[in-house]
Amino acid sequence: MFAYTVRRVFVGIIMLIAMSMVTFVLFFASPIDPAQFACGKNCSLEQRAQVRKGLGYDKPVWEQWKNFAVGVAKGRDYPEDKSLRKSAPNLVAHCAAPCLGYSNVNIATVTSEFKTRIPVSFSLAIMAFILWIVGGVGLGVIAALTKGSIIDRGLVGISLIFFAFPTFFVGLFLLKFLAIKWGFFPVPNYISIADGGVWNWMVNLVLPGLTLALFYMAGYVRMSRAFVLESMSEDYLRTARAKGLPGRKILFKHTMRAALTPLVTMAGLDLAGLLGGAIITERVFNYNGLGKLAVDSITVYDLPTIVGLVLLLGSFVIVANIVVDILYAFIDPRVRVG
Amino acid sequence: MSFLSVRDLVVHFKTVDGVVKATEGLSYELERGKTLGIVGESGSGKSVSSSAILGLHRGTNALVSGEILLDGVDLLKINDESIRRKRGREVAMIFQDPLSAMHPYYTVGNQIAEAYRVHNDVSKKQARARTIEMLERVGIPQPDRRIDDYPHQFSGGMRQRAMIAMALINDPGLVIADEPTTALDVTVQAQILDLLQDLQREFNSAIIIITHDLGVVAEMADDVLVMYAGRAVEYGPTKEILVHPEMPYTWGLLSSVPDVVGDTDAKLIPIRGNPPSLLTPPSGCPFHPRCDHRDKVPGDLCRTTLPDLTPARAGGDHTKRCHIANPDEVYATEVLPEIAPLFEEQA
Amino acid sequence: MSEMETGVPVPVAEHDEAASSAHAASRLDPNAKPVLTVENMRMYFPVKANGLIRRTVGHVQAVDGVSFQVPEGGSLGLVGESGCGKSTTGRLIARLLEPTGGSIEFQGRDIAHLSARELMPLRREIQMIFQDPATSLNPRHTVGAIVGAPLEIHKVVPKDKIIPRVQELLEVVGLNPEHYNRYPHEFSGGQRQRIGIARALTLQPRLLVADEPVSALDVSIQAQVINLLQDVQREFGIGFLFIAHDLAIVRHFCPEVAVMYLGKIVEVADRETLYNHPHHPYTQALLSAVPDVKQAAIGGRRERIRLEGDVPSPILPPSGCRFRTRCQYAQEICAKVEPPLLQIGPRHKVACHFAGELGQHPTTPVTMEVCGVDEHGSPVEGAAPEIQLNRPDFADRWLDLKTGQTTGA
Amino acid sequence: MASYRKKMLAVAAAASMSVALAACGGGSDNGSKSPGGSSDSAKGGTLYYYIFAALEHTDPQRTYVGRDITNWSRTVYRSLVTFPISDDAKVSTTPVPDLATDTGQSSNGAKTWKFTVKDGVKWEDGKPITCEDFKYGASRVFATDIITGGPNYIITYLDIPEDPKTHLPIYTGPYQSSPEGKAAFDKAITCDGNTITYNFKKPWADFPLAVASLHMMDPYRADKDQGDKSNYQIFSNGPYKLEGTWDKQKGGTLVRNPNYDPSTDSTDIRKALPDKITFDIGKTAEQITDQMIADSGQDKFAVTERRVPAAYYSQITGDIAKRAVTVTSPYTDYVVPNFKRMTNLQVRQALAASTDDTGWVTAGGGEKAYEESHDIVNPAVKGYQSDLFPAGAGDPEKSKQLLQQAGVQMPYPITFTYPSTATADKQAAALKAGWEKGGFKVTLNGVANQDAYYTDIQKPDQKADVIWAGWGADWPSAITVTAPLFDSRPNLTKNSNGQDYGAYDSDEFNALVDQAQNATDLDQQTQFLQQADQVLAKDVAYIPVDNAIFYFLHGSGVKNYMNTAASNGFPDLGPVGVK
Repeated sequence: MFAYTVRRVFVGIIMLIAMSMVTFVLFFASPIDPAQFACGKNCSLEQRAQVRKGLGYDKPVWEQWKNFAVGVAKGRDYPEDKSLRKSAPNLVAHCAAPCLGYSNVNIATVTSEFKTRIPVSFSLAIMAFILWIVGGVGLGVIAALTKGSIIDRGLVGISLIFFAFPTFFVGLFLLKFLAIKWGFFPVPNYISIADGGVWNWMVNLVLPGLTLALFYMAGYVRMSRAFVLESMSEDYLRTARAKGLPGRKILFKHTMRAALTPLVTMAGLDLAGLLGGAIITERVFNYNGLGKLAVDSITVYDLPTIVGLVLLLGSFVIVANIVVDILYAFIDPRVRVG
Repeated sequence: MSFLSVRDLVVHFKTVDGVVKATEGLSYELERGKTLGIVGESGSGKSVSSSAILGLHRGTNALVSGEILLDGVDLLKINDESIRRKRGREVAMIFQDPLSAMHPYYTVGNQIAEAYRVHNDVSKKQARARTIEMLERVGIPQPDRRIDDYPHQFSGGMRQRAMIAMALINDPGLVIADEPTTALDVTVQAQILDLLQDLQREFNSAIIIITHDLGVVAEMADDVLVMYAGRAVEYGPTKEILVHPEMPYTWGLLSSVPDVVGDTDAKLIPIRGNPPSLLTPPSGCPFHPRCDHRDKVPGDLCRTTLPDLTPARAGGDHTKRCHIANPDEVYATEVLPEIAPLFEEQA
Repeated sequence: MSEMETGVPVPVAEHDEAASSAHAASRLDPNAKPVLTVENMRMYFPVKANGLIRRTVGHVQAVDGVSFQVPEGGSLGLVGESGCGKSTTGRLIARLLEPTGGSIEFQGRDIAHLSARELMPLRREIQMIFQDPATSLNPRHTVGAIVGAPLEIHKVVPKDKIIPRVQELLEVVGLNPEHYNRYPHEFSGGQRQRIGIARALTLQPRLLVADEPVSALDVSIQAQVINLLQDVQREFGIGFLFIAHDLAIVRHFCPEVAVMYLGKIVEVADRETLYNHPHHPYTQALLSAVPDVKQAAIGGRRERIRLEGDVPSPILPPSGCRFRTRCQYAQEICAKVEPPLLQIGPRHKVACHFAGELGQHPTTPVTMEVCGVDEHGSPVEGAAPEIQLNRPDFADRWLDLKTGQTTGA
Repeated sequence: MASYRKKMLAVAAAASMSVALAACGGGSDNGSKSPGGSSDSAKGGTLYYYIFAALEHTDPQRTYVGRDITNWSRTVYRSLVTFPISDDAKVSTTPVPDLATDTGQSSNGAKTWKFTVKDGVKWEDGKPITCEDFKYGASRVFATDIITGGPNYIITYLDIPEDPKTHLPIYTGPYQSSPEGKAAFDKAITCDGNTITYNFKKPWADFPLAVASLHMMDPYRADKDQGDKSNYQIFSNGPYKLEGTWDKQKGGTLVRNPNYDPSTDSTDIRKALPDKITFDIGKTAEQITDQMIADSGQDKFAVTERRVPAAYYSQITGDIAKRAVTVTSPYTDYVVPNFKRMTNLQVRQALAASTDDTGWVTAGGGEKAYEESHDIVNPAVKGYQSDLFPAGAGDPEKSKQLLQQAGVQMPYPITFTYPSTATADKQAAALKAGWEKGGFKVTLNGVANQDAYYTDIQKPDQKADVIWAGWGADWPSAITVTAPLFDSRPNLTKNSNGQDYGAYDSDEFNALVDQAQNATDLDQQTQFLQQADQVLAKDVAYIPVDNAIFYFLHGSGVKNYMNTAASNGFPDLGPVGVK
């Protein structure tokens, strides 16, 4: 298992390197000149060239990538102008290793930007995750056990409705009624545990968490229902019944464990996706998480942040994949490498 | 009264397309220490009728009627909890594909011990000891180590041995083996059949063996029940049925299966057409659309009238469902010469 | 082959009648030329280490030095238990896999290592029928599309001629030609296997690899399909490599049968000899294990030879004779020397140091001379085998076990 | 020159998915209401300002968004001259002295401008604001690789030689520059005690207007400069200062600046009533509007720069309507005929005649979103003429007549290119209907990639016949409207049409622009510009379609709420107080 994990991590790192390269290439393949963007619209060609130089975008793509890679390993200075370092040292920002870059838009290193964003996205993702797993799986199992009844059809139908509604609609709806109009919840505003304690942190996360959870929950209701039903038709359940096991034991020991295993994979990957930011929800509730950062940095052509995000989100997915696989091996003995 | 007595068993399934008549008016008897073979093609109702004994159709869309008397108790009349207590303790089942019939996430030992503990108030330790004992009995080497293996770590034969251990751990009076060797290789099949026979002698249990393989029946069963389209079409002592079959479907089964001994030039005579739908079974004799001997019955009788299960011409406990007046003669003169001269001499 | 000859000749439409008529077992034509000659074919699947670097630490020797011939228009049966390598052999012949070593000579050409492009024309000549017709047919395509696809891919006939050709083929396999626009799920299992056969016949192959073609079917249907395959073989003169675990079916279909155990052929012979006078302990055990209706019916069954335990792992097969771990006749030499596939009759080869009929196994190895060893398996100076071993075909001269002399026809 | 403001906000709007592309920013007092009430009674408290998108910069030399320019003007960044608080657009677009003692002395045909810095004006750390600070501020604009994004007119005006290689001034800013460059700069801007003198290479008649409208000529303390790193630094010299740091994502809070001396200032410019002003960034228009309608808690004391989304119009009734204002923004949307394709004047005239302005405005949301426009120059900008284009629903008969006279085939096929949004698609459909009634056959080409839109329409070989564009003046003079948009000389190059999207090229027009630019006083300049605009109208170089309307809500506790021309139509923080 250890060797397997190390190998997966190694492959993951290679994938991240490739992803960073692809991002660089794609970025410069876009028709928009990031320098024009930074310079503004009434920018002459000459000024634009200056800005491009200032941002370091004048160098060949591969060289920029190389500098980036060196930065990750050793750290680097921004701007990378040795003479400027001499003439005006207070202008130069140092980005310590592992340096994912320095954003001229955010006036901060990408890593420091991440440090403020990750807790927000993580809090949101975890709150949503808990809500949707508890709700989705619980309701899914209920639906499966009452298959064909009004409860079943009702649950499936309602979950479908939430699945069909756009997240921003659900988010605005919850915000408008539960927070602004009726005041059941405060207008959500991210408060870290350190600043406001667990209670404040949690209360503020309920609405955005619920917004996200409702969307995912819908899928999980239907999936866990399907998995439970599928598991109920397995031969080994017939064996369990033929053994004379009581219904409760059949449900919890034999049915659920098999039914919920595939959910682990999906839940793990969905969580990884969410850790990378829930763009619309963060936008609606004004949570400054990674998703909002992604949108903002793409709109203003902030290459360092974009590359950093690609790597960060990529590593979330890669790590989640590895964790899910390891977890799976613990749940399903067949997967254990013998 | 017999140990097991099934009378007029009917199993229907209500589906959106209509009623699937999986089993119609099935009756048979079985004593302890004896083996009944139920033979038929897929969809002939052989598995469905046996599942009814364990009450496995309860809580589904099945409509079950008739009587299933086990030791004098009608299993169709008792409540769910009572039937549950009988499952695995008085009636046990062995399934076709031991890989899918065992839970992949639990060790073999766990699953066998579970079957023991649910019916016996014993400690985990006692259950484990008993499990090891059973694994040893069914011929699994190093049972104290293999008990902690998962099903996928067992070979197919070992899995089926483990299934047998699970079925027999509570010393049930009746064991239903549903195609117990179909998924196995022939040498492993031989091992398993031997094991079943040994255990039967030891535990004196009654065995119902469900199979499509006449060879397995010939080797294992004291009595044979041939099923077609949910009905018994021929029933009697194995030797009788195999040597003097009086039902064209049984003939078809015998003549469409090649053998490994005897004349290498024996012909293969298939049964025409396909097995019937249980949703809309044929009128009259269910086999008549595929029967090559309809012409021996006057008029339209085969198509219009279901023949009763009547005593065979050869007598004894042998019954069959056919309108042909002299089936023994038809078999001897028309069918047998085509397929196996060996039988001719013996008969 | 010219364009004109690629059309499928239509035999007399026999459909259901054909399917229900009685068929005797196929017969051997000893003078038929081989359509396929396999020599010393090996397939090793690498086994990767579980460590940091995925080194190859061993091989699954799925097929290890197999030689045989399939005669033109004839059938060779390949029997054995699961994991013995018979399916891998079939897939190698159809070149769905590339063998690790050895040659596969098809119509005089070694196809063992042809590239995918070079194989294209060959795919028309060698076709495969699979076990499970439910999974080998695309459920989203009509029968017409499935059967017609090879015609379209190989551009054998003009587009507007495809449907009529498909209908002809459906008729050949006993299906209603009007059903060409139905989907596989609308057919029963036996009918689906007929569709699979029609698809395999579309391009008029010279060789059909039938991998367990009837084992998923109901007993009454098995016979229909076997008879259909016999018709097809006779009609089109197709050579069959017939792979099955059911010894009785193989016996009926194949005049010549090879028995495999753990990646090797242990015995190959004409049907009569193999079933009535098997010389290899494994073949004997296998045959004795088959439950037998008729024998049982007339008074007790044959004595069954019990094979203990399971088949060993093909990653680390036993030394010498692979069957020795389960063989009651095994002696010292069996662990040391691998028994060669030795011809002991006009059409009978066996790989056993103690080859002999049941109950008449010799006490000294019969292979001492050909292997150049003594009875303990130790090499003997100066012994030179006179007989070519492990050849795909049958030689004119063989070792007569009764006399211990090399004799000929 | 031009409208960076416009572009930035358009992008922000696209990202927010909430506001139509056209229009944001800028100012005029048309229709703004100023609720009365004593200003003194409203002293103290906290004012909240809800902003949707993060600010790009707070650095004075880099600030270019109308909303931010005026917000900083009223709170933290004082300039030499600035605009006073007034309902009257004329007053509020006329510079008054701020840090300078007067509105500047010009000489040498408006090529030299002189200002004297007031005594007693201080930075937030108590140090006096010196002439050198002004000079340093101006010098930063020349560091075009670091101080990016801001207005940089002085680069082209200030009398510094050009580097033939880079075509930029030889002076490259305070961080690194050649000695020659430094010397040239020291000659172009000189300090004599508290008097600063700017020497330009060409006349700059409306220089004080530019100074008052933008922060590019603001003072900057050299010891506080960290180049790009100072982007979000606010080092105040106004009545407020920043508490802590500016959080790009959340905003920041301004508190009173103890080193601010009101006696150096005027309450005509800054009343500075609230004790605190909190800028709250990130709420969507919907969220803001919901909160404003609910009007509870801090929302009572809030103002915003977000327009009420059309979906909420029906909810703005009764008491809520009393807290709503509609303001004409300084933004104008217009279409240009492509002169490379529509070469026939009568065809262009027909296009103008059949343009359904009313339909366009209605499709865009009606009077709370747009008003019909008569001139590309906004009504609040000097040089506006109300009789250039008739607006209205168009005259299809006249259009057909003109096309007949032109002798072209009818219907005349044209392609209309515009940035596609839900609203813009509806508006384009309205234009199409009008044009087709007038004898055209219109193909709509909605460009989905908004970011690339302006790059696209600058291509000289584009296939569009009619092109949509938007504009807002940088300062309230037509010199920042028609000249940058239609002067062919800086715009048309081989690879780009620049901002002259229709490739309009008129010697007559160019000559009038030259005359305006060389004019030594503002009235004279305005006169030339009006003539130039008439030339454009005559040639049908453009057809104005709308002026964007701001429709804002504010909290009930906000006193003396105003939207002035000085505040570019946004809430003016100069007079406002909370109670």
